[in-house]
Amino acid sequence: MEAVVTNFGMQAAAAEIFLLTAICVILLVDVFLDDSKRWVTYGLTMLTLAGCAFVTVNYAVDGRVIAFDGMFIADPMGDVLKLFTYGTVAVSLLYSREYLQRNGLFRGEFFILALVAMLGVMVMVSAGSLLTVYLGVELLSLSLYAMVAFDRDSGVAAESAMKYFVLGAIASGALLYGFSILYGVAGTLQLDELAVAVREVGAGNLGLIFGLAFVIVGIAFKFGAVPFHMWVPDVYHGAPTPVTMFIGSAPKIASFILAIRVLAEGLDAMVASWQNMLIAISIASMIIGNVVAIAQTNLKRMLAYSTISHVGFILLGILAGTNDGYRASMFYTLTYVIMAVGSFGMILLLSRKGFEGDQLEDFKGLARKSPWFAAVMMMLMFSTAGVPPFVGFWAKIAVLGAVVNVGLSWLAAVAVLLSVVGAFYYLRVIKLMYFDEPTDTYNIEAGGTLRAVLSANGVAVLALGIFPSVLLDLCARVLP
Amino acid sequence: MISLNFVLMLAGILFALSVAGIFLNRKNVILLLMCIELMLLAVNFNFIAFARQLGDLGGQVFVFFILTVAAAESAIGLAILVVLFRERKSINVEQLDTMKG
Amino acid sequence: MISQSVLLTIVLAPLLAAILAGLAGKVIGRAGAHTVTIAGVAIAFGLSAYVLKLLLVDGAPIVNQTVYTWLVSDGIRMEVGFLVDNLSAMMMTVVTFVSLCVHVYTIGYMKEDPGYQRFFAYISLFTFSMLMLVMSNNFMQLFFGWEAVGVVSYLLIGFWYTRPSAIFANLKAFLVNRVGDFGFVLGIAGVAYYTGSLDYATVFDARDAIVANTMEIFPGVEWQAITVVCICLFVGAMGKSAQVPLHVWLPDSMEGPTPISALIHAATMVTAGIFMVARMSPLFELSEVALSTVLVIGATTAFFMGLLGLVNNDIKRVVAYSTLSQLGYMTVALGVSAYAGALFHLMTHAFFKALLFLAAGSVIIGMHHEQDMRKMGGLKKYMPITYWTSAIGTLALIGFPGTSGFFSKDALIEAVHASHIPGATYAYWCVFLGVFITAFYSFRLVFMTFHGPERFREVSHESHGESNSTHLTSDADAGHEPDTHADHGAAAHGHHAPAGAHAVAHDDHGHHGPVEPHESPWVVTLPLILLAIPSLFIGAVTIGPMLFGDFFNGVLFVNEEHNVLGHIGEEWHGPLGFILHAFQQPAIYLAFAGWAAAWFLYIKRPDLPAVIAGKFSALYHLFAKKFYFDEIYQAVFARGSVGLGTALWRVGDVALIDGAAVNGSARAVGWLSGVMRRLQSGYLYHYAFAMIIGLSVLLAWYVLR
Amino acid sequence: MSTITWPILSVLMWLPIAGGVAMILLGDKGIAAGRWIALITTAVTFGISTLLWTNFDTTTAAMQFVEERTWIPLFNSYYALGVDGFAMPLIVLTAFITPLVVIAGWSVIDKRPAQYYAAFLILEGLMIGVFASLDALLFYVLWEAMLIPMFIIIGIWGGPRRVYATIKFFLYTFLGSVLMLVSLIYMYLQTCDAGQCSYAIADFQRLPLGLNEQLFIFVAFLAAFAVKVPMWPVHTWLPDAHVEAPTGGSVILAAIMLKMGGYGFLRFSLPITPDASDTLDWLVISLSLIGVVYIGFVALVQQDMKKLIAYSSIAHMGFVTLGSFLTFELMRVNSGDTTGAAMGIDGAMVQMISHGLISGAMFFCVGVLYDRVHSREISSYGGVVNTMPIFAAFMVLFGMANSGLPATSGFVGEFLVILASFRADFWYAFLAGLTLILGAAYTLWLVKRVVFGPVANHHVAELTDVNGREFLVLGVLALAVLGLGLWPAPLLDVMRPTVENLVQQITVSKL
Repeated sequence: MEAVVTNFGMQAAAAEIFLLTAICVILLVDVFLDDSKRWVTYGLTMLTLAGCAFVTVNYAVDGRVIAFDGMFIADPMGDVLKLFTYGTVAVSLLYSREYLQRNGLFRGEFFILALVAMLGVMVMVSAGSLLTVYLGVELLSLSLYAMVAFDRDSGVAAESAMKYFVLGAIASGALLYGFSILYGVAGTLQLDELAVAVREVGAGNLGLIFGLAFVIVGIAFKFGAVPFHMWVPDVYHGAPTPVTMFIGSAPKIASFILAIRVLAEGLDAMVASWQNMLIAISIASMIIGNVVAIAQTNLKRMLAYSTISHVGFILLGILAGTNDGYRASMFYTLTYVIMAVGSFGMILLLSRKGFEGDQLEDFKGLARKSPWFAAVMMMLMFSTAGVPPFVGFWAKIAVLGAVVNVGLSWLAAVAVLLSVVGAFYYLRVIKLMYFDEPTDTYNIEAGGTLRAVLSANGVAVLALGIFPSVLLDLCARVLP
Repeated sequence: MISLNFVLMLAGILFALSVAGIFLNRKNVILLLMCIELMLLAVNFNFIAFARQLGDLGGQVFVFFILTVAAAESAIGLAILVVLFRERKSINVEQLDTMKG
Repeated sequence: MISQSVLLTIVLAPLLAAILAGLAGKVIGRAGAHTVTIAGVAIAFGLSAYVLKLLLVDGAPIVNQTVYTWLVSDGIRMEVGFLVDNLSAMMMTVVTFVSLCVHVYTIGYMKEDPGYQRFFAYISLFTFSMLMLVMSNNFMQLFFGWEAVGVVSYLLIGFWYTRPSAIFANLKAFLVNRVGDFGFVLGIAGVAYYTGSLDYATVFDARDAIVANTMEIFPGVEWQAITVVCICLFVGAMGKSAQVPLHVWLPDSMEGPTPISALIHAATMVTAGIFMVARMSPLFELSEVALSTVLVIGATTAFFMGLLGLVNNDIKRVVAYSTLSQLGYMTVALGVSAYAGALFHLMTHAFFKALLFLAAGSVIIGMHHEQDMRKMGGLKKYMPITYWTSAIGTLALIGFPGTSGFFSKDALIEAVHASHIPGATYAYWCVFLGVFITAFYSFRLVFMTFHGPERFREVSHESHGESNSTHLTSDADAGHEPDTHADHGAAAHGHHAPAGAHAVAHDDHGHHGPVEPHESPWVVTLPLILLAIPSLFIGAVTIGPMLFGDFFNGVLFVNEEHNVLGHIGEEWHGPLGFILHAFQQPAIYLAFAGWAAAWFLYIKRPDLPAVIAGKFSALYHLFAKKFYFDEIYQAVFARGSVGLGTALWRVGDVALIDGAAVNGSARAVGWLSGVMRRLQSGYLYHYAFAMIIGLSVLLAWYVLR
Repeated sequence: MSTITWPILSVLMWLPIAGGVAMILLGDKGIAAGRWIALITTAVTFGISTLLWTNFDTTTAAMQFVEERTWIPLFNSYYALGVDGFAMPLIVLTAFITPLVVIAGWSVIDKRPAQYYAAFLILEGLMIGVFASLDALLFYVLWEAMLIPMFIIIGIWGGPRRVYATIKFFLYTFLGSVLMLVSLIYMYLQTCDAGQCSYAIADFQRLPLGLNEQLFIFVAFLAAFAVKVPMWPVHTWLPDAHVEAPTGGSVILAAIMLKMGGYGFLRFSLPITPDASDTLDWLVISLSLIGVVYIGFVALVQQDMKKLIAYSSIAHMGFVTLGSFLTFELMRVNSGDTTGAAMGIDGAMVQMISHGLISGAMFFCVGVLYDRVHSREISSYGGVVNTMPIFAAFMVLFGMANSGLPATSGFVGEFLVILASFRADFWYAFLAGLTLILGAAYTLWLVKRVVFGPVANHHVAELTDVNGREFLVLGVLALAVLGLGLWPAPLLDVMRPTVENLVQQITVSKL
């Protein structure tokens, strides 16, 4: 695709620059606040997000703009993804506030780390070169490590943080090693030049494939795909729920864009190779994710495994290696993020002082205590299971369409059959809420904001399910 | 005159060492951090070698970034380690198993 | 000219009466119920007779018209319509007449019963169904009437629904009939297949199409399509007309109130099969195999079912067995293509058998619902009308010269004698010996009931016990509750006590131990008289036109080489000549012999029967147990299918499909997830190791390939 | 053509759903009014559906009352509704049964009644949508969405093992239908290759497909529809679901949901993959016949009334599949002559409608008893007639209908199918005909043990006869059963063009 190349591309990166500045400001402000005034930080964070959105919309591009000597790419897809990221982060912060306040975690660091992580996502979204990709990845990962360990009084948190950290380090090590090989063979770090170089060298080049394998490891790890998924359950489980929610949402967008930028744009010539690798990985992910989730009793952990299985589906779209495929994956990622945020929101909704609300049992008889939120959870679960008329179904059908389209119908069949296995544990949640009687008499204590946002979240799942075109067309427009 | 392959092999060996270190070591978390550093060093070797081979600065620039990030990384790693030690009074890898299944 | 409205009235009058009495029974009360139903049937009878007159006297044209189109599917038009020719007119008249008599009779018979209105509703409904059957002009409607009469008979056999034996009998009756209907439907399907229509006229015109075809039902075996179709149809007839081996339901159907036994299980419904085969004569004529089958089965029924009448002591069941045997006679006639003979016997039999049943019922009333003949005797002087009428019936049944039964049966035997199709000889001997047996058990009944000592005065318990032992056989298959006397006693009095309660029943039986028999009221005796008249005379009057005249022209179809009646008809010189001719035949002497034997054994030497029974105890038990048909069916079909069902369910559904496949896979997944989650050991180095494995796999796969 | 200009099908589909949502918002507090809302909504829906019948053009096989709006441009998927001779009667049936369900639950359901009615209303809307949708994607969405209310109904208002039953029901049917989804997507992509991407069922029917493609698609469809019908051996969810479901649930399940399978065969399998159907019809036919006989015997030995009726449903639905797939065998046997094919399909359709009425009625009968004695075991009844004569009359009537007595609707379909199958093969007719015996055996044995006989125990002794509400429900159904049995012609006239068109369509090979 022909692209506008501007060496002086400040405005292409306007959002990132604004965000960085804002982060520094908030950092300073926060230093001078005492704990009773933390809401200022919170407010500023929200404002920042709004500002980012404003800037992004304002400087939105309608073509592919390459800036900073090719280090930085701004394109419509990037803009959309960024806007979505802002939204996700905003929503998850809204969900989190009460929990944080209750557990004494309502501190500036949290918001700053969140923003930095978001910056990392944005950098990845706009990465034009392996270097930028790497920086974005680390920016995101490092902040996430810190966020997981954020609750200093929690042993499990620390443990999971450590696991996350070590494994993440290995992954980024592998990613880097792969990058270095690619660099060596192709002789460039620029993704677009890389694409050209690969064509010259030839996709069959052993060196490239060698590097590719390492790169795939890195990407698969960021996604949390089997067999690089081991961190997911423990981290989801160990981290404080708001952090879990954060990890479960925005970074998925990052992983998606990582795969797109590196594989689809940088190494598109090698599609044959990474398609096969991804097929294996995605099948493994769907199996492990769906099957092991059945045995879980902790909702966070169960959702972790469900994430793994969904990653399998997202990869399906990517491995198709076609624009439909990427579009489908993007759609899947976005819908998945919506559903994941909602599901964790439900946990936060149930949580009380000294009560995490992350056990499956905690949902028993919810339909009696709060019919509406039980309904919301039901919609979320059915949607996650891919049952129409909820949006999750359209994600599945889009991805399957892409796979069938490249002649991998068998893969589609395997996928849907595994999704039936998956349906079981979502049904179990509904069973607990609707068919069982409540075991305790506590009522939901959550405040208005949380309730409102969560309701909106649930309704969105249904509305998008009935009118999926809204989102589908968006993806179609940015990924023609 | 050392040929590229030697360097690459060295780097590969280092990388392998680090990886092996990570999953062979069952005692001390600190060792893990070291292995990670080692891994990044292996990568740096690669980049430098290639950069020299290609006569392209990009690789060397990359190395600087890697070094910086590595510093930050180990900082965070150690921070987590401290928290962990505070909670568990131990940095034994084998005791990091409260979450499983 | 016969207008459709007349025909519709004939059919609908009983139906409306039935609906009225059935749904509004409470409202209109007992009197109301019997008034409307009798009115309905009376109208039907009147108009039927009128129609018959129109056809015979005024020579009105045959009616074959459609009332409405039931459905049209794939070009096959299924309609509800009427075909009224001499055959159906005759049937209509007989049916409505007998039905009318039974209606009147019922007033007396059921007067104590709480289900009074329901009963009248049922019998009127039956009349409607039977009329639909005989007036139909197509197979679909025929089948409708066929099933409808079956249902009503089901309801009526189970009329006393608290009696286990009754509701067992009605289920049995319905199922056995269903076996017949199963064949019947296949036959209809065959007809529809080969002729593309269900309308009689069209089918008969297109019958050559059937002949032209062959079917390969079993690989390698080619069958004449017509044979298959006809045999299938005849299976239906076997069910309705209780031919061996589908006869088992008829004796049990005696659980129903006596009027029903008279109307449904003697006079009309059971003859539907005969009627149907006669209707289908154009088809049956084309398959000698089918005719032989009919012949042999009929002959078997005629003879062997007669034998069973010899040993039974329940007055109603004796008559029931005679019915079976007589149906066998009719079937034999069909088999030798003497359709007219069959129909003729059907008609006469309808009268005298209904008469006998109603007489038996009258006796039962007189004896306060005692049915065991060994508790009767000498009733002659207590109930003269009953005696004389049933004597007439008996004479007709054994074929005493001059009575209606004589003409029909004798002509029938003649016909068999004259026939040459395979099995004719066997059939001849069966019907021939059957004459003796018929005479014997008929008079055995008369003598045991009306003559001899008044056994009802002494209450002998051993005889009671013994009576059960033989009597029991009829219900042993019921699998429950041997003491059917208890039921008779209890339920016929309308106490709906749980039949399990023997005690109750015994007291019940006890307190009317020695009874004072009495003649029945006029509503009971009047029908007897009404029926006695045709039993005596109808034969002499109608034999001419029906057998040898042109009464059935254009209705029945007989191949020349089968035309035995025509052959007999050659030396036909009027009824008198027929009688004289009969005296040159052995059959009639057999009848007298049977009579004499009965007199000797039950009047002269009443001690002998027991002795003989002892001498030939094996034979006796074989008869008493009715050739063990019920036992075998119960064991093979009833228990067999339940066993099979249980096996299929427990093994097929529960164990294999659900247990192994469905829950099995669920369990497998559960187990798998239990195993896989162990991979998530919690140890950092395992996680790292997994990653390395993954990495090396990817590498190995692509680098080292 | 039809004189109706307003979007009648959309109204039929969305009116009940709107009513359901209203019920949810109203909640259990206003249930007194809520019941009436539910009743009125469903009644009005039925009223409107009759307009469908009266304005139906019986001369054409084309879709009628068609509505079309763009839905998902990216997939070229439309919100397209329309009915032909297959869909219309089934929609009317749906609209006819649901009010009865509402009435039947009137004073019986006291646990979360608002949600109960809401579930049924929404379910009705979805089911009507399934029958009416002309777009495969829309069809699939509604087809799956339909599971949700039923899942809830069985799960909340069901019996003791309801959770097992409802999850089994959901996963079984879900598993069946996902493969169908894949094949739908596949065909969609084929249309794209053909030039114009489309999810329209009509386009799928026109789509040229190779034999292997067809075979895969056919098997996928078979998985989906065979489970729904259900056919042996994928029937085992039905007895459990029926036994555990509340009366209303059983009724809807038996009366309408099972029909979706049969409808699917007629709408998708046969026209879309004629050659595969031709190749694999032996499979369907033998499964159907096994169903009729095997299930007949199994039904015979059931101790639980609902289970027995559930099994009898399976046996009866065997006729539907049998009748639908006779065409090819007929052509083979009679050298290309398709006479009888239409009769088979006619029979299948009539059987569907009549089974809808009869099985519904049977389940209502069981419900009447269950509400009084709270037991479904046959052994805990006996001699009901002594205390409930009117009810007994109904039970016997429906029992007779269930065993295929002429003049009841139960006879028509079976008769037609037997007649048609005789043309194909004597043994088809023979095995199918066995249902005359088996059907009578299990049904009347049930009747004998439950209705007849002396009063079995004090529960039976204390029974009170049907009240006005129950009488209304059973009476209406009885009239419908008899009416359809005495004069089925109108129903067949409505279907004729569609049936003939289908036969003509499937006899043309796609290869």
